[in-house]
Amino acid sequence: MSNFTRRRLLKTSAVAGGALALPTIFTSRAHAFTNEPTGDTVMLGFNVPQSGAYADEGADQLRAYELAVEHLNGTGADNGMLETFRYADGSRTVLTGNGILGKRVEYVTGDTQTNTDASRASARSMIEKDGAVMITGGSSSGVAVAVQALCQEAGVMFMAGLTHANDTTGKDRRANGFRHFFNSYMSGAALAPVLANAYGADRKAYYLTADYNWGYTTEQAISEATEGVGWETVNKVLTPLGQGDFSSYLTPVLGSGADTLVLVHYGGDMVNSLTNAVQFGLREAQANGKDFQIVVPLFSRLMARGAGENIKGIFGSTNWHWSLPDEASQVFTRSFGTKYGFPPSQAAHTVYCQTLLYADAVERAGSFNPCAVVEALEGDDSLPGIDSASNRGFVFDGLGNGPTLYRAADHQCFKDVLVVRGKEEPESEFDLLEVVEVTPVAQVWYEPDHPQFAGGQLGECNPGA
Amino acid sequence: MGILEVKDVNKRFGGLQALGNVNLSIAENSVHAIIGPNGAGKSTLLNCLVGKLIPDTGSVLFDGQSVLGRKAHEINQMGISRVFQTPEIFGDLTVFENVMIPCLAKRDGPFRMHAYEHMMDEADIVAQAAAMLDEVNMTDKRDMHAASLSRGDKRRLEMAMCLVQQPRLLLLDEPTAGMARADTNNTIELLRQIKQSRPITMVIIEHDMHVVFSLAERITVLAQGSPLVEDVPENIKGHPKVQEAYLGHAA
Amino acid sequence: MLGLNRKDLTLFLVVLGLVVFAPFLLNPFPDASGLARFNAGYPDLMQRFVIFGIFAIGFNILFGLTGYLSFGHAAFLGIGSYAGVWMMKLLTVNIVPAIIASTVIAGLASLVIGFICLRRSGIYFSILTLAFAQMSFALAYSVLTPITAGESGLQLSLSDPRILDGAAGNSIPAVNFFGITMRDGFDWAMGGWVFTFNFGYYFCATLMLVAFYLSIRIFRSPFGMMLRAVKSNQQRMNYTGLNPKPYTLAAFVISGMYAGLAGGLMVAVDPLAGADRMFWTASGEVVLMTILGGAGTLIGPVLGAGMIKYFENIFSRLNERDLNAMFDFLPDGLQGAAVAVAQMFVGDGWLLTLGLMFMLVVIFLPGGLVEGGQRIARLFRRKRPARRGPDSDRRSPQPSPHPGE
Amino acid sequence: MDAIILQVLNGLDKGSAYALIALGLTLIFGTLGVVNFAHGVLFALGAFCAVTLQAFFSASFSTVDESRTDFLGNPLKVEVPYVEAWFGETVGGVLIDWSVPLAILLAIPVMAVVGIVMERGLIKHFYKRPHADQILVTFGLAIVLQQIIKYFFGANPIPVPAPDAFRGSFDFGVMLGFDPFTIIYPYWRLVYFGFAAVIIGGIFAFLRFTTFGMVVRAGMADRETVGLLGINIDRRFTIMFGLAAVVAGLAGVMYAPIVAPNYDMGMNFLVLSFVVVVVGGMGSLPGAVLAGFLLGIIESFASMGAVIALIPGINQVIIYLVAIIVLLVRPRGLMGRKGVMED
Repeated sequence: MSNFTRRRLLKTSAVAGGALALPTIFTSRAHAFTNEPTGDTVMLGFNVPQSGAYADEGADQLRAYELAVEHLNGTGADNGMLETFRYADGSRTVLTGNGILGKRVEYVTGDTQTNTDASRASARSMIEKDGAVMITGGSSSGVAVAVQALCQEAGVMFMAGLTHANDTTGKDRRANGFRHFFNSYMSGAALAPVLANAYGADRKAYYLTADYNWGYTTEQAISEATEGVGWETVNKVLTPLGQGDFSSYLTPVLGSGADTLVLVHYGGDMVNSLTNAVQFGLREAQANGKDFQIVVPLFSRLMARGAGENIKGIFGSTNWHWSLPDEASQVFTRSFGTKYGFPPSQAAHTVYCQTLLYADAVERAGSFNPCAVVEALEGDDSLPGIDSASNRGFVFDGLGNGPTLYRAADHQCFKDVLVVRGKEEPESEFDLLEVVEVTPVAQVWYEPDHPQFAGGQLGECNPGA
Repeated sequence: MGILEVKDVNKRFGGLQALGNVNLSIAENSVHAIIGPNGAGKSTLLNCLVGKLIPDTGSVLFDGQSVLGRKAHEINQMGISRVFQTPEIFGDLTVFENVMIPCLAKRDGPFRMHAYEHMMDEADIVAQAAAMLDEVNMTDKRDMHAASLSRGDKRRLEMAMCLVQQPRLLLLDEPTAGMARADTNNTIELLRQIKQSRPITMVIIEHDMHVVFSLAERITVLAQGSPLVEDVPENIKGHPKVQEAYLGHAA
Repeated sequence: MLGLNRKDLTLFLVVLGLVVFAPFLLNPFPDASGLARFNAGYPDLMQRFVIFGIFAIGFNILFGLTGYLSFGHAAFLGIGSYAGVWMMKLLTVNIVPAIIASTVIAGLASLVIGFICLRRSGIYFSILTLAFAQMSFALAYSVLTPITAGESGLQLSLSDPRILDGAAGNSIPAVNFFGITMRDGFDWAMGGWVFTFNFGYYFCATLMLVAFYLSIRIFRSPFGMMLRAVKSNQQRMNYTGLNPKPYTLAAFVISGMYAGLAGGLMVAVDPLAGADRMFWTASGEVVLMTILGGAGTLIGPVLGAGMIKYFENIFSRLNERDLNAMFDFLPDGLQGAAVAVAQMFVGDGWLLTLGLMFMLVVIFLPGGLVEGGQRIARLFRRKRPARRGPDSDRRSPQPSPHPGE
Repeated sequence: MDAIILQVLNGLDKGSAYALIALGLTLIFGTLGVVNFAHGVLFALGAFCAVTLQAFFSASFSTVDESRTDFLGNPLKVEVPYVEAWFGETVGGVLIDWSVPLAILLAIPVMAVVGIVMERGLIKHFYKRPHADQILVTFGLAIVLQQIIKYFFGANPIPVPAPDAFRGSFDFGVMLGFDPFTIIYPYWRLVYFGFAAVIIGGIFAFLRFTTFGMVVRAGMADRETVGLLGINIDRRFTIMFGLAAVVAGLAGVMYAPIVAPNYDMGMNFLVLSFVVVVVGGMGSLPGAVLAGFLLGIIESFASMGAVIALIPGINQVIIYLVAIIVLLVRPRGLMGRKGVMED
């Protein structure tokens, strides 16, 4: 009996045998893996939030996907980061703008609604109906974890989009899934020294944390990292998702003896809590003889726009920013900006990279078989300057962020992490963040069995057949 | 000892004495009317009999058992049925279903699941309901939506729903209110037939003297929450106290 | 036959036919044609049709019969799902214990919640159920994360005990029914069409048929009649010697168990239980399904569930390219305009379509799709004498569809 | 002590928003007998009036600044708002700055029209339909309106700052003799509270002291009788619907600087405001206001760190818990009348 059905092959066979009009029963026994592309095209599934709180991220991701598909198929105005993508030995990517393994790239889109059920329904339809061989996208960790597990069961690849919680490559890691985005631990490790440098090492921090998985892991990561540089944690308060008005959580902050507020919020919650915090005068306040400070661990330009003026001068971390000076980032920004008229967001960047990385891995493996792709993405290189047994994986450069490792042990990506700050004098409506420091990858390195990531097993790759 | 004994019932609403020392004894198988001017406490008394209101003091005994503090459905299960001023029927159900429900209630008590049996398999219940519909001459309307019946038919249906339970006591709350004369006469006729065909006690609360004097065997006149007179109809007609209560002192 | 009268038997056989031949009926367009985007005959969506059909059938037993509008039934769906996944984690990935546990535990939860909520009626009842469901959602999403895995959803993992299954090796075993995995199935290519037959779908479909059959029996039983009596006139019910409370509670628990079964099946075909399925909009969705199809009718909720799931899964996935392909026959300028207009209603605009459609149904077809079907049927039957029993006349402003159309 | 004062302040503020929305809902329900699930979206529409006006004032033409470059290295296009070009930078700047208060002037006619069109076009036909149908059709309408907002404004929240003059906060604690920085409260929130108080007072005065209001109150008590008196109650009800929409809209306009408007903010408020209305008692205006403030304050207290530490998750469920308890103990809410909405 078969597993996921294989539409594309059947279509061609059916057309060929159609004249006989005799029913032919297929099972996918004959195929090595789920949705093996047999025609002249290959189907990818772009599963992004099109409704709900992260719809704007989703829309930006879709733009990047379209751009990536153009570049892969060689139909774009330029070749984007195909020009800059390099392997560890400095050689250029094997991608040539001739599709993937000579097959033209086609795609379907779906709406995750930032909802585990809807995202899985959408992904299943891509796999079962459209014959997608790889699913990518998402703008929240809950969705990433849920869809990653689904892809593992179904035997297709999952290239995670924007997902920052440790769990995605921690306790919920799966063999068929890879993450290009950085994570909570890295945010903490990158931010802590910068914060200590800017605000001193004897700060007392108060945490307002979104009451769900990402909030928990990020709060833990930031508090452990800042405690490592001498900060003290005064209080941690969980806030409901979609709270809107955070006043009742913010007002006790000043009376608590804290002098720093860490807002572990993302999306609309972050916009609202930060706006509220500024309204309540926290940025003008004094505590313990110091200026009161606010920190937002995970920044995104789209959210910075929502927070408007309030973002100015506030530290946070981000995966990538369009103003990075390296060649690859500039190429991508130009390519995206020329097509759409504004610079890409980090969400757009990460999914563009994921698409290219997948295509490259298939090309190197010479097969769409997920197990072969996983092997190609697990590579056998190591990053320079890190002395660790787990420093093995696929190393590449030229996709922004400098030399990058896809670690074989947990399928997490290791690269430099950006610490940013809300820009005081923005020159345009996109120019909201400035990169304060590029934290080298060695500083955000951790072992796969780090307590914040413990409890997960990749398991075996699943080709589905 | 009557089938329904009301003893020293008092009920106050705030400062208003709605019922004051009501004593009433209703003989089994009689037709007893309670009349009185507006605000005399007729409805309050009726509500006390069916458990909707609980008197402040006093007792209400049905066949020797107190009805006070019991829920409406428990009182019905004791053998008391009630006809409302505006017919209360199951408008969304068919006429036949309307009659089946009280049959089932009579047989099975306040709750039984029957979640899987087919309604039409209940042969004895179906026969009972059909016979009842026949008695009130509504067989031809058995599959109609009850809500689409005429006012008179609704009244007959409600009556049928009460009677099919073979109640020992039937309470009628202004059964002809808002009816045209012809309908009123039909209703009187129907009640007469009912009375003749089975042993049943009826308590009628009524404005319309025509109805009262056509049916009642005994009449209680209520005024300002207390029984004024209780007697056979012939004696009530010219009773000076009754005239005073209805017409005021001017009479 | 089966204790059904002829009309009900016909209805049941029609539904049986629809369900058995769904893989054909839902794939009317050849695979290669542009309209293939509108095909719905793939396992996930077919499973959703029948699972949400069960959910809506159960909801209809409460709302359609008693008129009690619960705005919190998704809580039982969620509770069923969590119970199911825990069974798979603790005992075995065979779905039988999971489904039994889902139904039973959701039944217990609905007994408790129903007992409290049914102390009130009308909108007060609705708000009480809503409050309970929102509490369940909030707790499942955050505080109960150790039990529910919160935001990312409870799923199977390699380290689960699975007492009855024994060691599993290095990959999570597939969810199965005595060895047949839910994903099993085969494709049948014929002409330009490819029809997908999936075991998970037929398993859920069988249970939906059972659920549907039970619902017919309940509708036609004295119990069903009592429930309609509750909706019609509680006062008369009381004065007829019946206690409405146990009846409504029984209906509440039955519908809660249907919801639990649906929740169990959801994790049986896709082993992840997320808190999102308990959110109040999910409760609202089943209300929409029931009303859209026709509350109080037997087939309505199934139709409504199919309709909404179709929109949610097919319309939301149409994008600009699909529209361009669809309107290809128009001249260029018109094509652009048509695509621009249509884009408002598909893709991320599918909710707009749903909202509009829903308003139109409530305004013009208060009896739902079933009433629409009846009106069309009447148009064709006009010549014949129309009056046959109570359900021929249903144009009153407050329709109360007779069960069974 | 200071913590308690703070939470009372927060509660009053939250309560103002709840009370305003619940008041509008109750006006509609009490007079028209309609359960309006689209009311939350009316609130959102109000907030987007502020967004629109701000966007309108900021509508710009671009001039090219050769001396600077944009992210692609092309000459930077500088956006100059028309109002600044026409009225000079000062006046134009003030206009943009004050767009939220000015949006009140925009919101009143817009919301009145929206409300009246809604009533005449849709709600009117649902007076005699069951409550379930009313809930459903307005729910459908809410989805449609929300999607339309999203179509024009996107999904991310749009910041709408309060005028500079109200942007800061002041130290309330010092006035009461506490240490500095213990009780800090933003000006705008006080403005909001005052605004809500004025509106609530205005509505009550309107209903109490005008003939129109008297008729409406009579209609709330007994619609049929008032109709029998030959008063055209329908037209008055249309106006009431418009009024309720304006109240919801104004609540939204003024709320925009507190929480950046987002297309689904209406739905978020809807469930809550229904809880508020039901707790207050369907159809009772004072009940709605009382319950609004009460739930606002209770919610604020439940979100104090100490309370959460004691009962984890209490902040998530407190509103619903209170609603359940109130409904079980007082079957018709705090101030509800008998027999309303129990069928």
